Amino acid sequence: MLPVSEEKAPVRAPLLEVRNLTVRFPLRAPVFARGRHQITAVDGVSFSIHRGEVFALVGESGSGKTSLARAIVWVRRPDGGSVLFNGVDLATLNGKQLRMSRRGFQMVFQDPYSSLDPHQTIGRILSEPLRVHRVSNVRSRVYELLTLVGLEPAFAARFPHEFSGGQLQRVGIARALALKPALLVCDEPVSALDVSIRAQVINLLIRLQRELGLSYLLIAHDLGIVRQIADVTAVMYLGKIVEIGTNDNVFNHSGHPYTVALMSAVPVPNVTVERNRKRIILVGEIPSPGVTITGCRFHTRCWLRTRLGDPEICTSVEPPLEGRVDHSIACHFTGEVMR
Amino acid sequence: MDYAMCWTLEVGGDYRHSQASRRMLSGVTPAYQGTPRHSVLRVENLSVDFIRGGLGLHAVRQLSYEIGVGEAVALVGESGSGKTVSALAVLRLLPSRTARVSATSIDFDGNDLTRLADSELRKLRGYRVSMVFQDPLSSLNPLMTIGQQISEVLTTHLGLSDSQAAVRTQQLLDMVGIAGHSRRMRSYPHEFSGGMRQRVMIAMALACRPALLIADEPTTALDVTVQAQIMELLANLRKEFGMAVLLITHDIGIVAGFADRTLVMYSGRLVESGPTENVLAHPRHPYTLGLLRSIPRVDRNRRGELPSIRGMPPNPYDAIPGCAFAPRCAWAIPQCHVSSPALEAVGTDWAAACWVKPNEAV
Amino acid sequence: MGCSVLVFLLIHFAPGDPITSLIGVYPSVDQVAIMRHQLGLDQPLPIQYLLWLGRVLHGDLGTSLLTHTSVASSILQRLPTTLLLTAMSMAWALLIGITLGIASGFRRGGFIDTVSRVLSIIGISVPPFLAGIILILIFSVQLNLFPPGGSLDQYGLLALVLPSLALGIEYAAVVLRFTRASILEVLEQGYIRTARAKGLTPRAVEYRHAFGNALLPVLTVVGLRTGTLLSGALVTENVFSLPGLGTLLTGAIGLRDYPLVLGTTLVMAFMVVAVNLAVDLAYGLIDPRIKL
Amino acid sequence: MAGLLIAIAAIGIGLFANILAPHDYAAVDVTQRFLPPSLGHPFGTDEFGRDLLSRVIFGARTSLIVALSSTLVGATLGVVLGVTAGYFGRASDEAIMRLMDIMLAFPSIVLGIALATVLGPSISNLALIIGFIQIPAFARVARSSTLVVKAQEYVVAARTLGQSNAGIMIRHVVPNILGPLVVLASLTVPGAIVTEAALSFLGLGVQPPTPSWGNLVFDGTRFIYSYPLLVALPGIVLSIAVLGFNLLGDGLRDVLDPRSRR
Repeated sequence: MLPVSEEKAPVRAPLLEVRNLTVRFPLRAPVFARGRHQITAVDGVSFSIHRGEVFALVGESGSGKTSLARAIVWVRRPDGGSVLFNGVDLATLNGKQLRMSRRGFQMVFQDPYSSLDPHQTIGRILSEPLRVHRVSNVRSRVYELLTLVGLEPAFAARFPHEFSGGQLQRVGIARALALKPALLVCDEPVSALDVSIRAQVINLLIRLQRELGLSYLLIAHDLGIVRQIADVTAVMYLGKIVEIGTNDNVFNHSGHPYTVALMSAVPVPNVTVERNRKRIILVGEIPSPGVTITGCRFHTRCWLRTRLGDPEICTSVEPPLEGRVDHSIACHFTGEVMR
Repeated sequence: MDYAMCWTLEVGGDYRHSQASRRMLSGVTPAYQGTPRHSVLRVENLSVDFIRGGLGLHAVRQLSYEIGVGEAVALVGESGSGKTVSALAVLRLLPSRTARVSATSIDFDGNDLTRLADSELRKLRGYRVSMVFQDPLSSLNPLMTIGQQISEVLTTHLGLSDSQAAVRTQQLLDMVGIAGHSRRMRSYPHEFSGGMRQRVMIAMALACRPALLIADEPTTALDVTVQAQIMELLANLRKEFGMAVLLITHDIGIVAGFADRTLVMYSGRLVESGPTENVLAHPRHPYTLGLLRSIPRVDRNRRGELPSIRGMPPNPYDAIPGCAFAPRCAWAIPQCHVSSPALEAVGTDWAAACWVKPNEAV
Repeated sequence: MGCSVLVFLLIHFAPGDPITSLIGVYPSVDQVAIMRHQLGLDQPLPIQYLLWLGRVLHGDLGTSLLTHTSVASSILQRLPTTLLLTAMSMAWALLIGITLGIASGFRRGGFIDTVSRVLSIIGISVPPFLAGIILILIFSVQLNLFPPGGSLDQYGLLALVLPSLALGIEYAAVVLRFTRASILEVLEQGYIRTARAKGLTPRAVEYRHAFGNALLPVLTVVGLRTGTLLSGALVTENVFSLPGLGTLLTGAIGLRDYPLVLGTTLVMAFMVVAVNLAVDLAYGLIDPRIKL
Repeated sequence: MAGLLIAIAAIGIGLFANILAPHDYAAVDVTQRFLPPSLGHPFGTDEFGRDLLSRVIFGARTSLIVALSSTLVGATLGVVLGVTAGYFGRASDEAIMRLMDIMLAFPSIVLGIALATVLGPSISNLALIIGFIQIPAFARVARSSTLVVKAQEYVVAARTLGQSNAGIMIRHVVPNILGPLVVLASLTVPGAIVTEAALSFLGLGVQPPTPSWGNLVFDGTRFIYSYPLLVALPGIVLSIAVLGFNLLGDGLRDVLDPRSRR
């Protein structure tokens, strides 16, 4: 009844639509001053992901990308806005319907050690989703999943501590695929892995996406990986998307000063490139989300603002995210950036 | 720049500089000249084993390397490759209960560290050679102010009084770009952001103007934009002080912009060492080559699958007869599985430990 | 506040009517009714509680049902003995526990470490009442050095030597173990490595950097163990027939003297709360990360 | 290892008391009062001429029944409360943990005395009372371990799979917090033995003629000057048993908690 991956959806309707999503956290105040302080981790974010699309969300720690992911997979109810999966607003579903619709979107976690229960065998871990959703032929499906991610079926009898990080991440991916979802939310899927293992797991993700026609919401801080596999990229800063567009547009025609600085900060393993590139060093660090910033939220660190002689508009008016369908930027001076 | 000024003012002070550092202060940073050179650190045949529950773990095997005066050297490797352990072993900072360290010799600044008494070695630590660690939060004492923790180094090694140390601490904070020092000095580590804490660590490490700074993954816990700040700061201070830096990292990107020479470790052994531009452009060890090829780059429009290294790093408890990389190596020949190759020169000051030494561009 | 409700309810539902123990086994109906009214026992439970609470807040803990003296005054009279006893045992337990804990933590595997580990495991296994009896057997019965029991008035502080020892042994052992464990934990922290990398002497590393950090968890234990310490004090007082709150309480319970039991228990609970508050304050002083 | 042996020995003695005891623990023989240890009465006899060794052996049974069953009671209730508080957090956490704080504010013996007077002294009541006293300790440990487990990504993963809260608690939380709880339980048993002894000592525990370690020591104190062995022997046995369970707890901690492996 409810949408599963094979369901026919209206043509061109997005698989996932996020509208004006907001996530807030209560701020732990000192004992004698317990008030109703809140920090806004995600501040009205909207975007949509289509079938078969790899959508990347880029941001540094404190940008709110993990909170956003948790709200999208509905393990934490958002404080505002809505998440529509296959056109159905998740907030309108009752417990049973929600459980059914969960089959369509699954999550791959950052830390393969903490995301697998150490007291369960790989087989039990992989059969949990199947049991919860009363799928038959659990055993053969578990073997199928292990093979799918490049592991031996015999691993089912073993415990997580017997495996390396890369192998465990494959198990994590297999678990996410158990219910044949249409969308995988991958939260920093390779950042906890060793450099020589990263490429293997990225390649696995690329292959699975192609073979199973999956959509990905890829959350990452490693711009190299995003550039390698994403179709659409959104850059987040302090809870808001500041730039969004096709991969080519965001990487080759960056329009937000933050995106430009971020890209210039990523080191490249080539001496010639490193010696000749112009690096923009931002001042300070991402402000704590508890601080209220008026105007553009990037203005405290913006290199362009100082270069333009500190225009008043940056500190007074928050720039809207605007532009074309394939490239939108939230900056008053996009034109200056492009130049 | 600010910190340059501050240090010129300080040079006339009561620092007890060694011959070598006085030479550096005059602004002569010995250029990289290849062998032979004045080395600040020369490690020969360093091995470290960990004894845990009756099992022996070979963390570092027969590691030899050299760092020239004022030179920036990167020690690159994955987790478990032994890069951090080898650095800690040099300064005798490993737990003596579990770690067994052996070396033919470790020559630092004219002292053989393998023969030095604990009390003598202690006088060098934090004074002639200092360290910056990966996680700046856990590396700072949560109960002491920033000011106390920095001045402690000055009072210990330079015999400064508390008030003299306080003055100098302010200058050090200035140098690493922390403004508003009088308030900052009374702050505690938890009141600082990650980048600021790392700046404090750097100020502490450079307080006595060491001849060698060992930076162990100094930016791994930080965001990219902050990483760029810290690396720039380190590069500037290195030029300023003419000190040598041993940068331990797993991020080859950082190496490219910072290090004169690069050492690559795999499974406790040095597999390649040479000038950074050579190693990164034409690596002669298959591991280095595979690693470089598998890194997705932000400056390239390349899509789809990456060339990756198959398999996994070996279990450090296993004894491997041949080359530790052989099981994952695309170039492996039968000999690779039998005997372990030694480092062999492939160019000026450039060596690789491989029987095949493929010659391909990245 | 919650404590007072619990005490109140607990005592209220105790079997055995205080009236019976007051007037005798066969009272007349009238007598009981009058008595109940006098005591306010005919009021609904919440009202009884509020009335009692109101009086407590004014420092009036009621009147003993048996001796007809003010509960507050009998408690005040007994309080110094208990306070002194617990304070003494805590003081020397902390002194010994922390000193030995440090000595064994910093010189792990050494002679002191081995000895104190054996001592601590034995110490933990000797409950205060048993320790008391053993001490009496040795120091009073055999050696005749200290009185086997008696009040402060009789013997002065001498009366407290054996009781505080009996009470402090277990506590010292617990503190020792926690201090040692805490030091071993702290010695593996990053800032200790930093301190060593700075070239500080082992002494500076241990006392300037490890000590304070190692003390924090010990402080928590002190707070958590206060209840246990008072329990021990109660038993110890009975072993040594010391006239303190403990003996007062056991006596009052035996005679079902409501107000006295309520009052004593409340004062004891208050002592626990007070020590915990002190611990929290000390935490705030030592640890800059905690703001009160 | 030594701890395990002592603990097993103690439990064995308790289990097979009627086989092991050389005499009837209640057999009064006024002609045989205060006998010193001998082959017939290895521990001697008490003021009624009862065999002390037999009484100590049966005392083990009583004391251990009380200690083990009270730990079971305290652990079960404490874990249920602690896991609930830790897992659901917010209001339920506040409510449960405040209640625990209140219970902790009372010296355990005071609480025990109060409860003992309310319920009356019987062995089963004693087990309930001591179990009740132990609830806060188990609740605290269960709660803090639950908080750690709850922060693990596998719990989030289970939720994204559609696993219910009950399912997550039973399948993921409880198995993963069992380690520290087993350690705590083994460290609670000696505490319970002592509390039982202390209550019996105060005359509020096991009632004569049933022997328990506590009331044996208590009875003995009356003859502390004339015949100290009557106190000393049960006291030593009690201490050895407590020591054994403490060592066992320490050993378990080393095995189960990799952090303390040093």
